[in-house]
Amino acid sequence: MTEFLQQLINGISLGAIYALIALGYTMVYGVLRFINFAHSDVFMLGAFVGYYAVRKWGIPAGGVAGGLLVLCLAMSICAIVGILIERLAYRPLRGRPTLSVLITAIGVSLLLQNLGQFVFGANPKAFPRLFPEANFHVGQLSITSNQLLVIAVSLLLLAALHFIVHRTKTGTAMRALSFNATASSLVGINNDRIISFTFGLGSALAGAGGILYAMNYPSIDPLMGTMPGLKAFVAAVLGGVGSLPGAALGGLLIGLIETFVAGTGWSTYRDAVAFAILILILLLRPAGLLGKSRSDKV
Amino acid sequence: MNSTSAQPGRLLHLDNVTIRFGGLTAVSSVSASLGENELTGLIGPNGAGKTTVFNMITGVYAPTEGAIHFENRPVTGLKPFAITERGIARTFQNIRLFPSLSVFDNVRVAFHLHVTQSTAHSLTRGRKFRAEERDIIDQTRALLDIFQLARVQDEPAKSLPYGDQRRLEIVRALATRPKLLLLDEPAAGMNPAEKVELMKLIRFIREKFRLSILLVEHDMKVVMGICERIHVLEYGRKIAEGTPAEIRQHPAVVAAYLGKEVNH
Amino acid sequence: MLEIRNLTVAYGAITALHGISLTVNAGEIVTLIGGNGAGKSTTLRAISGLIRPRSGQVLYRGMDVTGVPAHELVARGLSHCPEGRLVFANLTVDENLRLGAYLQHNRKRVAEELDFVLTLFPRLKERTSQLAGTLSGGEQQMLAIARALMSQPQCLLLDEPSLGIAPLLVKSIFEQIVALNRTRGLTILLVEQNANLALEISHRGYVLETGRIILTDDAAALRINPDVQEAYLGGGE
Amino acid sequence: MLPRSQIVLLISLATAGIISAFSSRIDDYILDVVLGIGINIILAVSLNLINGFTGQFSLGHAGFMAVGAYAAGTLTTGPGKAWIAAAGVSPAVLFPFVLFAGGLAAAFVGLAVGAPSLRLKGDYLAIVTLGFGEIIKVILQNIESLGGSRGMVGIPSYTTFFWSFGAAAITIYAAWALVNSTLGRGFLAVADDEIAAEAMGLNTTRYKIIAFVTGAFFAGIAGGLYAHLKGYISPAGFDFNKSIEIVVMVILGGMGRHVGVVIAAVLLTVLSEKLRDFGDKRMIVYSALLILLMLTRPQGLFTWKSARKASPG
Repeated sequence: MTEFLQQLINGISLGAIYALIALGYTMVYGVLRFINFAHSDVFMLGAFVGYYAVRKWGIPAGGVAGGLLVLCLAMSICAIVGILIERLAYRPLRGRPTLSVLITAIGVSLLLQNLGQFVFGANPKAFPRLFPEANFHVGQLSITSNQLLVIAVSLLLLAALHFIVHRTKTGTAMRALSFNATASSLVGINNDRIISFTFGLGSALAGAGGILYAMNYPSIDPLMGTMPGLKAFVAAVLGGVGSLPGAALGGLLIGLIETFVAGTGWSTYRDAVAFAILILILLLRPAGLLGKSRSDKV
Repeated sequence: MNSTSAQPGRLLHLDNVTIRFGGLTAVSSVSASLGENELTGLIGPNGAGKTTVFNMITGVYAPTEGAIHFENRPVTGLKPFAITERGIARTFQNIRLFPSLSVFDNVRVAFHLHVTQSTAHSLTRGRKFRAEERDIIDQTRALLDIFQLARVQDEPAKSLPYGDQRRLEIVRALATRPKLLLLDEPAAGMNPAEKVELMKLIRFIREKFRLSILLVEHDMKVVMGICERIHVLEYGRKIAEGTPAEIRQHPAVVAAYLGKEVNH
Repeated sequence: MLEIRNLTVAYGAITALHGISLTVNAGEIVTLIGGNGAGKSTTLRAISGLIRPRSGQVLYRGMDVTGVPAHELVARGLSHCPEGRLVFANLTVDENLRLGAYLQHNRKRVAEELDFVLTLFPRLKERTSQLAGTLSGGEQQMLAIARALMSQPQCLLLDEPSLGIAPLLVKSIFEQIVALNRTRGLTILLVEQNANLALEISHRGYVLETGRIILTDDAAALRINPDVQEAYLGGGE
Repeated sequence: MLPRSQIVLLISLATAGIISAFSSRIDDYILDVVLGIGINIILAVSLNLINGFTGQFSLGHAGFMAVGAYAAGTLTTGPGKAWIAAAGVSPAVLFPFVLFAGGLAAAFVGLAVGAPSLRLKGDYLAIVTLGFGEIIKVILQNIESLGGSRGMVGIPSYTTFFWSFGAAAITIYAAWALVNSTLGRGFLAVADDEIAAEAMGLNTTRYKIIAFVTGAFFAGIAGGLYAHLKGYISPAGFDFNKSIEIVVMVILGGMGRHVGVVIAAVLLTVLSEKLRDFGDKRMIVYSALLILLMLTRPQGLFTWKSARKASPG
């Protein structure tokens, strides 16, 4: 039982991070109908901003204020990078076949990874301590403050996102655009601006995810985004691409499943499990758990 | 639901066909029959469910209830390609050619149903394979000749003018050698002179290829001018059936299709 | 108010409009009639900036607005209510309507306008918190028009408001259109398959055929024109 | 009398044989690069059948290559070595059969992957094939008898100029022959408009699976050649990046073009060698070129004619 609860906590904390990344995939898919392959590398960038902020730019870490400052910095820089990527690489391809955009996205992803290796160096780096750390023990259970922080920050960000999407004008415009781009432009919405905003928002969440991930797995390298990125993507599909609650739920599920698989004798297949789930979902219920299906018009 | 409900001697029979999307009933228990070598029209105001009926006959949608029989065999729920194999070919309301393929290949590919050699034979390319390929190429040319498309046969289909694209789509459907040809709004976007040409073309096809034609069309003149029987839909229900003269006088049709406000 | 000069629009190799010209004066209701695929919707789409014409000009209140994107035209008072009731099915009626006033930042004005359109279409009033996708066809059409009005346009492009709607509802919608024209002086360019109904409420009309304007006249004259009668009014009985 | 296409194939095979006989005079490094070109041609042409001609976007081609490489490698290095020894024939003579077996293994996996996933379209299919590629990699990493993540070593160097370019010639012929027939036009039709293709009576699922399985088969052959060229294979060598490399060749060559894709395979293999001088900047240049290509010439570098002509031969 203790073992189970322990895994549960580990799984939720990992799942929360996947959820943050998955939201970015799902939001971009909602407004542009394509999979932003480079999203996982923005996540990586978030972790490196954290690293440089403490190690090179001299932001004091270890306290709550410093930690939060680093988190905000990573989110802001990632948002800017996300907006730039959309402006430079994706916007010129607006209206072209999905595959052209998909390949461009793969190109951007490779470019970020390789620029990362060139600028940051290919070797793993030790991620600094951002927040005060402590270990809590409840009976046999051991919970780290970082795990709690991950869950708390994720919940906070989810709430903020929910507020933006459902309570603000820009959020309503995002939902309108994701339903139909023609109709949204006819009510006076500048679709390009909303798309930029969506990229910024999604990238900021990925940046936060990068920081939180690195806090719990404190060895970072330029290729670190690939696996969490793919799994978060699976989470988005599992929840139903385009559905925000779906992405959150999917992230949580993937995190839990992965943690429990890792706890069994099949741990070496941990990375394959996400893909197996992906394939099953796409074959059995392509619309995902909370998504709505769309059909081709003849 | 049993096959006895199909009438012998009838080519196509719809038996109480209904389809619902979510909560919306798009077509509600429509029954209709089509005879051999008959030219039938399906009309109704925009959104009446004409194209949906079309899509059920051609297997794009499976009806929620009811059955469809072709040559007295059930075809309900078959995949589109299987329905074409049975002998029903169609065109689309928004032309769907193979845009990057040449005009020639658009038609050639539709002959595939009548190829006896398998895919593997295209690797060995034996004498028989080549003879059959030459034969199909000849037939394709002949078909293109009949419809005056031979001069553009090497152009990609997407570069043809609108009228030629419409015609090519019909020629491509004919290459599958259908017994029933479904035309979805063939007159859309044509001027009166072109419409007259189209009517001639449709009659010519019926005689030359000895097939039945079902026409979904908006233009009353075209439908009234060439169809022998007309079925009228409104809000997913069939409200009338008869000859053009009968339909013209039918009070429900006058009210629904021609607008209640007609007062002169 | 609105003038089109030699507008040509093409989709790939297919030319949909062959250099058409038309004018809509302030305060007028003008109808564009024509068969399926004649280019009526294309004309509206080219005016409102949804598609870029190959050549020709669109002038709105004397200014050349050719190629100006749709969302900017909304800001200038030109609103396009598209065919097929493109209401946001995933949003509530209230959200749909408020989005119609997306560019209006004055909350009071938005509230006033909301009141106005809800009195215009009382049916929507009972359904403000319902998702637009759950409305009936006619209600969606009302919502689409109401949403287009929320931006307080001076000129409204209205595409097939009667599409797939029960005759009684069509009548009520058309009455509201006339009322808007009378009370607010709203200029309307109407595309309608039900030519009779449309000409009844219009001042003038244009007949479009395979991308060309073949006839223009006062609405009353068009209604008794034998060619129009036969082709579009279901006449000939 | 043979059709012209088969005469061209025979001449190509003969030429490959002749050059192969003199290959000992070629510098080792250059020969290694040249043989790699042959293998990349096979990979690009076989993926072109799936991505280009049939329009089904696959991102897992390296996975099929891995299956072929491991299957063939097992036959000449692992447990299969004993059987070959028992057969008493020179292993080099058995090499084509080994390659064929590798191809079959890959085709079989291709069928298992393709049959369920080809119902999906566009980027969903891309992701699923990517996922399958990764799963194949993870499974190989976990099979200890195949060397696990350390890989398989000591694979004999059977790959010669003849085998590399002979197989490339056969692949090109097969891809050409498959699409150049009335039935074969169906592949292109599926790529152009699936709904219209179904309406013409084409069983689109069948076409997609044929393309996928054939493509996987030749990728397996390429894998076998690769294993017996390098002498060492590991699961990491068949990762996502390798799949992307092949995709780029197809796109650069212009999807669905035979000649363009072959040229692209040659150019990119050479470019990749040249970029080694850039050291760690190599992949930066590579990915930047990819983005630039998509922004400026998404239809590929080598596209001339737009419609294909009919020929019975």
